Amino acid sequence: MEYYVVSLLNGTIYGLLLFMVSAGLTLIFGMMGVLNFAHASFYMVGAYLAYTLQKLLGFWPALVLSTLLVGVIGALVERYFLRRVHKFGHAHELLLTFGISFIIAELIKLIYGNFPVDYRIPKSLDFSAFTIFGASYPAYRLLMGSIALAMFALIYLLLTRTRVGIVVRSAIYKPKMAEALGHNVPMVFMGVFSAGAALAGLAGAVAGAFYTTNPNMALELGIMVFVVVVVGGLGSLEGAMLASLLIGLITSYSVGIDRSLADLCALFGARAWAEGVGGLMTLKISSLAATIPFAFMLIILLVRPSGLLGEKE
Amino acid sequence: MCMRLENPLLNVQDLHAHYGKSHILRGVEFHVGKGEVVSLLGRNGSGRSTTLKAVMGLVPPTSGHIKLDGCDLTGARPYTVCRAGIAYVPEEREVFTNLTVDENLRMGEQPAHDGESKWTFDQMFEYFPRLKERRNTRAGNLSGGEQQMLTICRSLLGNPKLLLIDEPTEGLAPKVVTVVGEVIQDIHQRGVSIVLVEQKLAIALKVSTHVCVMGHGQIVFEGKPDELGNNQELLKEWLAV
Amino acid sequence: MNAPVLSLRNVHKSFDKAHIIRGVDLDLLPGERHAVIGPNGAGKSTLFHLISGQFAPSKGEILFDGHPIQGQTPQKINHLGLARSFQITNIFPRLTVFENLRIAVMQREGLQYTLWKIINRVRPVQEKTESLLERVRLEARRDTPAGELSYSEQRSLEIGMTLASDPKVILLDEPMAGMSKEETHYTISLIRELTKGCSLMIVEHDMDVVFSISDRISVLVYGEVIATGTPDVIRNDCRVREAYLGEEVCACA
Amino acid sequence: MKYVRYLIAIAIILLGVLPAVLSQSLVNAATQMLIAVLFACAFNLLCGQGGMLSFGHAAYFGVGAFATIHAMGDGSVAGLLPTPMLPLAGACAGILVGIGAGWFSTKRSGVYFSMITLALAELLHSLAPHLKGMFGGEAGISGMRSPAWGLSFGTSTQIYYLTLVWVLASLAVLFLFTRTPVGRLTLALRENTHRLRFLGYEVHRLRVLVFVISAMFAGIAGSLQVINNESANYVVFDSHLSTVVVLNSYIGGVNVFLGPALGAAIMTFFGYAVSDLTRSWLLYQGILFVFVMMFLPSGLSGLRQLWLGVRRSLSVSVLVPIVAFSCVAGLMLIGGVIFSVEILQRIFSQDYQSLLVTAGSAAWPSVSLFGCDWPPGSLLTWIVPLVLVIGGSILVKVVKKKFHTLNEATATPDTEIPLPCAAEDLPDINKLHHVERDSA
Repeated sequence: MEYYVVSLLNGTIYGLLLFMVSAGLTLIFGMMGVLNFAHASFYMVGAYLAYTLQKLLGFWPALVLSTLLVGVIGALVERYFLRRVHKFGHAHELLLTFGISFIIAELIKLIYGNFPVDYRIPKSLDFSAFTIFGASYPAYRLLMGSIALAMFALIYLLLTRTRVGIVVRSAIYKPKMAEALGHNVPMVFMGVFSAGAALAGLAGAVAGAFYTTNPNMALELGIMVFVVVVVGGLGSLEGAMLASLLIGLITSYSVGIDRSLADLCALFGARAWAEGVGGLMTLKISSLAATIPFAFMLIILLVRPSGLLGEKE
Repeated sequence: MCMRLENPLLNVQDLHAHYGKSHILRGVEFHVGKGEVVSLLGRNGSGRSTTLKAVMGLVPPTSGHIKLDGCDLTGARPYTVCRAGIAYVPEEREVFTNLTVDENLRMGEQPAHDGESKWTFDQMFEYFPRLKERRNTRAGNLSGGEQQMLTICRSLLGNPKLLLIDEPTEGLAPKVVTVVGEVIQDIHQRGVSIVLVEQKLAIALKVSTHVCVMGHGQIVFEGKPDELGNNQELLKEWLAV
Repeated sequence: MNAPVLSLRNVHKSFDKAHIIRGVDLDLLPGERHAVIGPNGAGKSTLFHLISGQFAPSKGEILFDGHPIQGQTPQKINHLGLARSFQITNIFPRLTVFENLRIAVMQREGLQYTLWKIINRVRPVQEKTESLLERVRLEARRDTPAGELSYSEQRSLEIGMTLASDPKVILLDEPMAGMSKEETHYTISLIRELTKGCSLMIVEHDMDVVFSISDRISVLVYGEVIATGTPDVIRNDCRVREAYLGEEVCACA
Repeated sequence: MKYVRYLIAIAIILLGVLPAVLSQSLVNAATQMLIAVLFACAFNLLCGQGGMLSFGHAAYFGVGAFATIHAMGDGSVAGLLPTPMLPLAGACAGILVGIGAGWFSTKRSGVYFSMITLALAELLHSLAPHLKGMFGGEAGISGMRSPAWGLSFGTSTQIYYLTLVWVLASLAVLFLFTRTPVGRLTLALRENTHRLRFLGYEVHRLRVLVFVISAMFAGIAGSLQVINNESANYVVFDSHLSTVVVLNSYIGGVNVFLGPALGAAIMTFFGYAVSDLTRSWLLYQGILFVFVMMFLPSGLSGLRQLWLGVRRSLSVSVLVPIVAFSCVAGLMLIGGVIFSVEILQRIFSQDYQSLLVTAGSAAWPSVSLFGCDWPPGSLLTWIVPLVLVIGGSILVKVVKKKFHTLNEATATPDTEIPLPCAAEDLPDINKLHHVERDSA
């Protein structure tokens, strides 16, 4: 019971975090057809900026400032890099963002070194929120969850209740028509790109303190975000939410399962054979936690190639 | 071609446009005066829709000039063209299927050029009571005719000086076709100039003050509707009637 | 009467709520040139997509040589001997003209997975490609990337690719759209010449073309065939005039 | 094209006599370059020719490597294959894994394909350390080359020749592949899969086939790496390798058969040559890549095309000053970038940072770079790169303008730059072509 409840909590919070990063990616893809490879790099930049700034300003101001700064970086990338290669096609744009993500990672290594930095939760936030089944549950996790939820609520309200939101939603599917109705769509693109980057930056600033802040964090999360997007269906915000939560939960539950395929074979009386085979058969699910989302993605690809909520091809 | 007007509202001169390698517009010239309804007629592939798109900035012209009220709009981005006072009703209708009727209308709102808004939400709903009933439905769930009305309303809310309408009756039931024809006439009476691309000759002749026939990317005839209606040869050669 | 080579029986197609094709019956006889005309939005392109396997019909049967083909993949239908061209030019833009045609030819020669032959040395393919190149009158443009051809040349190339597999039935979707008058004349003669011996179904808006090229014409309006017949019959059919003019020209049921 | 043949013959002879004139470590570097060349060409079969951009090609390189280490034996256990034949093990592993991975990833195209290849590679990367038997865990597996066919394979020269033979043979096969029916269809896959379907081809099967062949040659490259190192570690699955092959191929240019080879050779050589001088080589590689993507979409090998195009319309006497100015501008920019990166790298280095701590509040100590001392607090230090970069940019603008006016004067039409792997853009282009088309 304890395991289920705690895993549910952890998984949901991790899923929400994934969503914070994938939301921007999905929106940008829907609008511009650009799969921004550097999106997860913004997550990393957010973490490092917050780490640097919190030493000078304290935790909360650093959180805000780093989010804003990452948003500015996003806007610059869109304006001065992406827009210029637009004429060469989407593959080219993808490659360019790929190169930018590479440069960002190398710059981080150059400035902060090729190892994790000591970015920690501030003392004032490092307490337990409640005890559950005798174990204390860190308040910071809840904080991360609530920031993600607040973000989600904010995006949702922004998109559904404001005129800007309407323009963004229409431009996702029909950018040309939106522009023909007098809306400065290139500007909207830049805004969404920047906001998406800022969101990823905020996620990084918040999560970096809890998990680790190292030069590989962009790649690790980036790949997971891609899995989210493939599973959810590219361009679908709802799909991204669903897939994020699913993958968050799957990851968090699989960490605690100490069983292997051999145990499954035991049901058919084939344990001895399975153990003889070894390798994958005797590997515990818990040690495969990092792998399972990928397997999940392959299954989705088999049964629903366009993703859970993606449009049918 | 005779100069009909001293100061046309829209003036298109020697307009050329390409899609990739194919030369679609080969020197289109026409103008629209204040309070006129000009129909562009012609067969499929003659460049009518492309002309509208080029005026709207959706297709970049390779050469030529587009002027609205003397202000040069050649090669301008679509939002600039719209803000200058041209609204566009595309052939594919392009309603935002994921938005509600209300949200679709709000997408079209633009401040009027002379300060006072000629078209309001209420007026639209008065015009098409059907839309009011369905204002919170997703536009994707509307019928073809309703979508067409929505598109027209959406563009009117931008308070345009000039309205470009591409094939408004396409794929609509005959009854609705008649309604759309009446709406166009009504809009015209309220002082909006119109460029209409229409396949159904009868409607085009009925609502327009001037007609232009296009063929192979050029204007091959310009004149009054009845001049065209009586010219069997023209009709046969360029309109396949 | 010969048995039709292609026949549609009560074919329907709906996209979500839109009922685009509402019960089409159509026969294509061996060796005939059959035009499908109709106002915009009547569903002519959709009809071609249904026949060629791009979409599956919601209801009804499509028989090719007496065998049902509805809902099969495009490549399967192509294997049976039905080839189509596209309204939107659909070629391999960065490959040369020769290469474009050769790729179309290779399929018929069964070289789809061949890794052990140098293509330049496969005589039948080379010869067929050369002759095809000649037939579509593009010899002079042999080594030009297809994307750099003029529009009408691209259309010629596209028709050539359609012919490469020696199909029994050819579907041409608006081959003259966007052409100048001279180009149109040129393409008409080309199509006449090239489609000898096979059945042709063509969608076209240029009535000169339609009336000069076709043996029979079908008129499609709101997803239904309202008339089929020889050009003369169609020309004098009042329902057809009504559909085109948008008003009641004559009193008819 | 005769002279190309001579060039290739000369290149092969040069490669043949190389070990006689080079030092031991340079021979090693040459071996590395050859491996990188083969890997890049294998990658480009899929990407440049087939239009399928893979971000996870290290996976097939890696399985080739591990298959080889298992087939190699470790001195106590005899190998399965004689040393010169070991790459066959890599090829087989590449084929087997390629079939599985290819079948999955080619189900989707465009960016989805890229994401799936990335995820598949990451799957292997995350799985590998847990499968000790197969991948040796954190420590990896080591083996030992056994003598065969009267050769000891103990010296780096012998390994060089072994690698050379395999790489040249593979490149020859890859080149011949482009002349086969499937080779031609590969290009068609990149151009327009939609049309291919309507010509009666099974697109998915073709894609898998191309994927498998590409994986096979990547496996051979991995194999050669293992023969050279006598060990394999799961780190080979790291995304770094996949990234580098993309970077190298595009820097070289994916539109020309040997473009990626050029890129891989140059980049590997520079990586080797400057690894003692700077720790920021990867950063330069990334900057170069982005630069190429922005301003030279067809890569370094595209320069030749550009030159030929320009030569046709402009005379040499006009071109010489332009080229000269471009070179100066380029050098200034490169100088500016290198200066900035290097000085930043030194300031942020751990040594310097700890120096700062000990120095306390005193002024920041100078940094030595290019034989001079540069005080970080001084304006002069920062003016140098600023002047270089701004000066270079202005020069670039001037040259561009001059070039433009010259071009206009001779009135040649703008040559369109071909898109790399733009197959998936087709739906969009189609959308644009809605010229008065039937709705529905």
